[in-house]
Amino acid sequence: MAIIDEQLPDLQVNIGNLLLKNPVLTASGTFGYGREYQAYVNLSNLGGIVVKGISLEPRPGNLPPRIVETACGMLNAIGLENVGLKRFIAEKMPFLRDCGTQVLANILGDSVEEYCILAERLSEIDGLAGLEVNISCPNVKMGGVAFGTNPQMAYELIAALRGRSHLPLIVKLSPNVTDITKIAQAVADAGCDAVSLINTLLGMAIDIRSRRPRLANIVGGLSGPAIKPVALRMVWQVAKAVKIPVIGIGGISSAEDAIEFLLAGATAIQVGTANFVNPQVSVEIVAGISQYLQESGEANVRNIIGSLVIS
Amino acid sequence: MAIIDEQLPDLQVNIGNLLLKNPVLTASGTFGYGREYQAYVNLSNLGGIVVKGISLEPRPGNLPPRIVETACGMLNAIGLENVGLKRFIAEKMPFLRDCGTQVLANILGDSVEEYCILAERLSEIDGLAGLEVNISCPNVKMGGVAFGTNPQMAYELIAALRGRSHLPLIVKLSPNVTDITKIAQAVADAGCDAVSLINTLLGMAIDIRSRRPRLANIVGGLSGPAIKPVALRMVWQVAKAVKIPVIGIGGISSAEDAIEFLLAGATAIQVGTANFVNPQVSVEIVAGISQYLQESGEANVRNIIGSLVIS
Amino acid sequence: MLREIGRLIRRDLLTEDILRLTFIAPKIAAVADPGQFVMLRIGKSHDPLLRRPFSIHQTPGDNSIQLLIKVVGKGTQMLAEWSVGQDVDLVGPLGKGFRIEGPEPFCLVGGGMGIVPLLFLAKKVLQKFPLLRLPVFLGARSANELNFLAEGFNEPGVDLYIATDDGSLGSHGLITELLANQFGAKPGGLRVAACGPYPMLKSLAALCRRLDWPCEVSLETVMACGIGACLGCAVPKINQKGYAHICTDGPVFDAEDVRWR
Amino acid sequence: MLREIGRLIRRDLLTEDILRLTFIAPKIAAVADPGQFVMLRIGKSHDPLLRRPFSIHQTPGDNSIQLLIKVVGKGTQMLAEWSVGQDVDLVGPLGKGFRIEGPEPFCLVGGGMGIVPLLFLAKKVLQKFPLLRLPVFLGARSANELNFLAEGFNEPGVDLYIATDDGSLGSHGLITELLANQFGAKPGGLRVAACGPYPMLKSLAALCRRLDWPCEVSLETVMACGIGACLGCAVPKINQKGYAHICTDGPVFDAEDVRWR
Ligand SMILES: Cc1cc2nc3c(=O)[nH]c(=O)nc-3n(C[C@H](O)[C@H](O)[C@H](O)COP(=O)(O)OP(=O)(O)OC[C@H]3O[C@@H](n4cnc5c(N)ncnc54)[C@H](O)[C@@H]3O)c2cc1C
Ligand SMILES: Cc1cc2nc3c(=O)[nH]c(=O)nc-3n(C[C@H](O)[C@H](O)[C@H](O)COP(=O)(O)OP(=O)(O)OC[C@H]3O[C@@H](n4cnc5c(N)ncnc54)[C@H](O)[C@@H]3O)c2cc1C
Ligand SMILES: Cc1cc2nc3c(=O)[nH]c(=O)nc-3n(C[C@H](O)[C@H](O)[C@H](O)COP(=O)(O)O)c2cc1C
Ligand SMILES: Cc1cc2nc3c(=O)[nH]c(=O)nc-3n(C[C@H](O)[C@H](O)[C@H](O)COP(=O)(O)O)c2cc1C
Ligand code: FES
Ligand code: FES
Repeated sequence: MAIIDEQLPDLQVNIGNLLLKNPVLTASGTFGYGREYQAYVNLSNLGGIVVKGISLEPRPGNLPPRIVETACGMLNAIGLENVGLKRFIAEKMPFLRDCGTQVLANILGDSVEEYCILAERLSEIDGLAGLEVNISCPNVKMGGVAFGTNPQMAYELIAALRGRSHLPLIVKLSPNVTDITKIAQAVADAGCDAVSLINTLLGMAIDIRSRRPRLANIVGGLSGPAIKPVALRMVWQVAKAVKIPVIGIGGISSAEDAIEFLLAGATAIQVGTANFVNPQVSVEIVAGISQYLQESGEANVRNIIGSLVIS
Repeated sequence: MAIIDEQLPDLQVNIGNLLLKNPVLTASGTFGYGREYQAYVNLSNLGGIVVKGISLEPRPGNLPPRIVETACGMLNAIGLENVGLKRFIAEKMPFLRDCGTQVLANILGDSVEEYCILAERLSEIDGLAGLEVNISCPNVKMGGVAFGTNPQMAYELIAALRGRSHLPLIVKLSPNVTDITKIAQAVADAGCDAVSLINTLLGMAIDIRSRRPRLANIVGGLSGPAIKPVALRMVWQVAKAVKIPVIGIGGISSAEDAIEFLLAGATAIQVGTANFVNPQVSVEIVAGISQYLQESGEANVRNIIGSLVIS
Repeated sequence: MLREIGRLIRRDLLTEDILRLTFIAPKIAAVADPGQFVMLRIGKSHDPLLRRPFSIHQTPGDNSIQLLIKVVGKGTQMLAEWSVGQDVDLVGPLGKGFRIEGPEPFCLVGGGMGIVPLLFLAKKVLQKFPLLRLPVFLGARSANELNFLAEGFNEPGVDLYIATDDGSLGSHGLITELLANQFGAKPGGLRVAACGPYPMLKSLAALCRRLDWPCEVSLETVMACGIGACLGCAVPKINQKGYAHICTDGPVFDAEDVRWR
Repeated sequence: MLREIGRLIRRDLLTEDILRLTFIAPKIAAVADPGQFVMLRIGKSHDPLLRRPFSIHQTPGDNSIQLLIKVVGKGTQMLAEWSVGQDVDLVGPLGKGFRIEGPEPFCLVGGGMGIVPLLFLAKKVLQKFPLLRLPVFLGARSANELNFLAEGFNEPGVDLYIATDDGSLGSHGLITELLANQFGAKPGGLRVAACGPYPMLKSLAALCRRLDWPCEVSLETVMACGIGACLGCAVPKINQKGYAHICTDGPVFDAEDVRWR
């Protein structure tokens, strides 16, 4: 089909079997269960929503303070507060099912078995387009992060999950490792459909007056623009190392940021902390990507994915 | 001795046998060879100066562009441009010898042997107070970073160096690892006098117009306020894990920042990128620490080191 | 709950470190309730990164909102340098405000910057119940601080009670003591709505519990999103394992629901 | 080479995106040479983090310096919002400026924002050699841009040659072509001092090499420190493996020393 000048670029991308209307998702833990942003954005303009991490049982989360701002970033130690699987299905899914975009559940367990039960149950219900397996939460003792730093454990977990769910499986990786491509490779070998990265960097802040950590949990996860260079580097490394799609996350606050990740090889991106700063940023990023493509004479977002020029 | 109200706090700290008049050093690669800052600060007010990394032979460094600003940080890929051992001794040492503060040489080699020759030669000359062994430079192919990510290699390198130099040995650690305490432990076991951390986080930035990396080297080291939370967390972890002194580095831009590191367990700190923003910041930090101690009624900086309160 | 680009139309420096900002923001002004807050973006730079929460002080005119801001850190410092005419990025009105119910014995208790949202509440209450007498207890460190915070409460219907820590204005001592002295011995219930520093609210909650008065308190915390998405603004609930969230379940809570520490 | 807290005393918006800022900064003004630059801190926030380099446009009066700034990104955008009276954190004067030698046939060539430092140079040269005739070649995209950049060159002693890419002022075409046309065929040497976009400087260097004219060019790059400490501002040197550093070895270089790419 000939490209007509005025035609809008095609923004669709595939993550395994999962078709997204555009490459912009919202990141787990930063967009609630979608409903919280309904007043600010037309959810159906998003490529997808990844909901707050879900565990088998409800979790109260960590003691406050849970949040502290840092230079161009923030530390959080929410501790995976969530309503648990049952209430998620009963209370959150009805709204999400009709919100007009793809919904992915982010899951987290203490053991392979717990992950498997979560995956199985969530695969039985209507309205979920995929699962994001969090093996990288730095804020809970048994937060899956053991799986996220050990390629062998990661492999075994994903291989087990693969047998229990027909849904697209995306594995969310931790940046707090020496070589992230090793973990990516392991979970790709285990049969997941995509990897998403990065989760937060482990950080800390101290109140010099009280001489106490600023977070009750002592350490927390660093997110926001501060981490973008690290995230982009890891996405570039992983995109070269694996054959499955990569979803880029980390400090994305504008269409320009998102495009950097696409050029580095990400098939889609997730917007996290920036939602707090500007609740409308996710849809502004969709529009900005479209405009960039038009200005560059590209009919299709897939043309720019991984198109970084290295001389 | 009784503390008189008006008396200035004692800022002296020891790094092994090395006595510093205060805990504020300037970080390698951000303060040239000292002379560059002579017009801005009284160098003798500093605890010490760590000079730009030195290799056996001169190195031209990487192709430009070598620097790009990021959110609250910067990426650099200088590629260890330096005048080499011989010219360092001939051209830089005469000034440094008389600059009124402790001078430490930062060294970097491609092999154990190269590190050893550097250490030996530098131990023979007058005027150096110690050696900082860089096993963490992300910007040169053989930049020592292999030593910095492998505890066994790190151990062997430092054990070899220990036999070749009587100078205090400080090992500079890379943050780009899964567990920095393992490397710290290894080099402590090998007999170094202190560890300093962190070197830069590996990052990347892309120009979306040209679709090229913003650095000719593609990736570079992230420094500045953006990385402070990660650095502080690592310093806290390492200070708990090893018995030798820890020198905190990463994003320190004010006395408050420096004090956070001292509370977390750092015996001294290094100021890096902040020197570029404010060439006088290092001495302002010395003054700010003194003021904090006075306001807190502490006579001695050593009282606050590691005094973080955890309930 | 909407995002609105407003405009700063007035900027008054009340004391060295207290600032009154008035914004044109008709959509937010139209639906704001007393006790609700807005999240203000400080600038276009990523540092400071997060929006800052501020209570709505009042809605003068019908299309504007007014904030009263104390300079305490980086973000508020930058606000102090704003100039009239500039655009401001607002999200609001957010949270659950104070209850306004049938005419009943009702009083307001405010301490320090916690006085800010009470002016809006007093005005709304007196607008709804023009015949009500509304006791308002205001406390602060000193006359210097209180003068400006108490400005605006000189309305018919308000009975103003004042206390300062240093005795430089009104009674010398805590505002909760003044409240107990004035009403603690009187028969009949009194409903209390309060905002102020945590220790004040805690002792007020204890007082009200002892006297069996219903009491609402407005709490503060660091917030990232302000809209219930980040779960950062947790406050321990009483008799329950979990947490409430100040930005959506509050900032106004029944004092009985808070696990005071 | 010093750090000075100056004050912004004048702010002129010359075009939509070109800004003229005048600062009181007596210590820097007293020692500045044409071709040198200052590093300006944008704000107290960490974003943008690094200082930005700007050439000294002139030193009007004796205790002030003037900059001419084009808004191209985040930092310069913020500069455009500065207000008269505010403090500014300056480091300077930095770098090696243009050579000013005995009276000799000498001309200046500037393109776009590269014209900025040439005004200072022209003034200094004519002050030192009042009888000299100084040909000044200025090029820009259009009249609109050039008008303001050329302002100030209407001094006795200056022979102004103008070219624009679109022909809206002066000759139509490149300023290097105009230079070649005017002086390329004349006998005798001409020393050239130039500042402008890289392609212009590159073709000028080629021209001068062909005509055997000495030529100095002022180069730009991203800088972190501006004082020789970070080694970030590398520029490949000719006939050598290593690099020169724009902030200390330059920004003004002999065109023959640069490895043009
Ligand atoms: C619902 C609500 C309503 C508020 N209403 C007002 C108001 O009407 N007027 C007013 O002046 N302030 C109000 N605040 C407090 C205000 O949000 C903080 O003072 C402001 O965010 C500080 O920003 P900063 O960048 O200047 O300080 P920072 O540099 O971020 O911090 C300075 C100090 O203030 C503390 N702090 C930061 N944010 C908060 C916060 N949200 N709550 C409590 N302490 C904090 C920090 O821990 C630190 O010690 C309100 C807060 C909330 C949650
Ligand atoms: C010695 C020297 C003298 C200069 N004199 C002037 C002057 O008199 N007037 C003037 O308007 N500008 C001058 N510049 C350029 C000026 O420093 C940059 O335009 C400015 O730093 C851009 O800041 P920003 O935050 O707005 O842009 P950013 O957001 O940082 O970047 C915007 C774009 O500009 C490019 N850029 C950023 N910094 C530089 C730089 N230093 N050199 C070249 N390109 C850059 C970036 O790559 C990017 O494409 C000079 C530069 C140097 C090195
Ligand atoms: C408050 C908060 C809560 C988060 N909760 C989760 C979570 O439940 N599960 C998860 O996989 N990631 C969680 N994350 C990580 C984000 O999804 C994202 O990976 C990270 O914040 C980096 O992206 P950003 O810089 O755009 O925020 C959370 C992040 C924040 C800031
Ligand atoms: C431009 C630049 C050059 C550097 N060169 C060296 C070096 O030669 N050797 C070294 O050990 N570290 C080098 N570093 C790392 C710093 O010493 C420091 O560890 C790092 O920048 C983190 O501290 P900061 O955030 O305060 O800058 C360099 C950093 C920068 C920004
Ligand atoms: S501030 Fe984010 S949930 Fe309350
Ligand atoms: S800018 Fe740092 S050395 Fe030139």
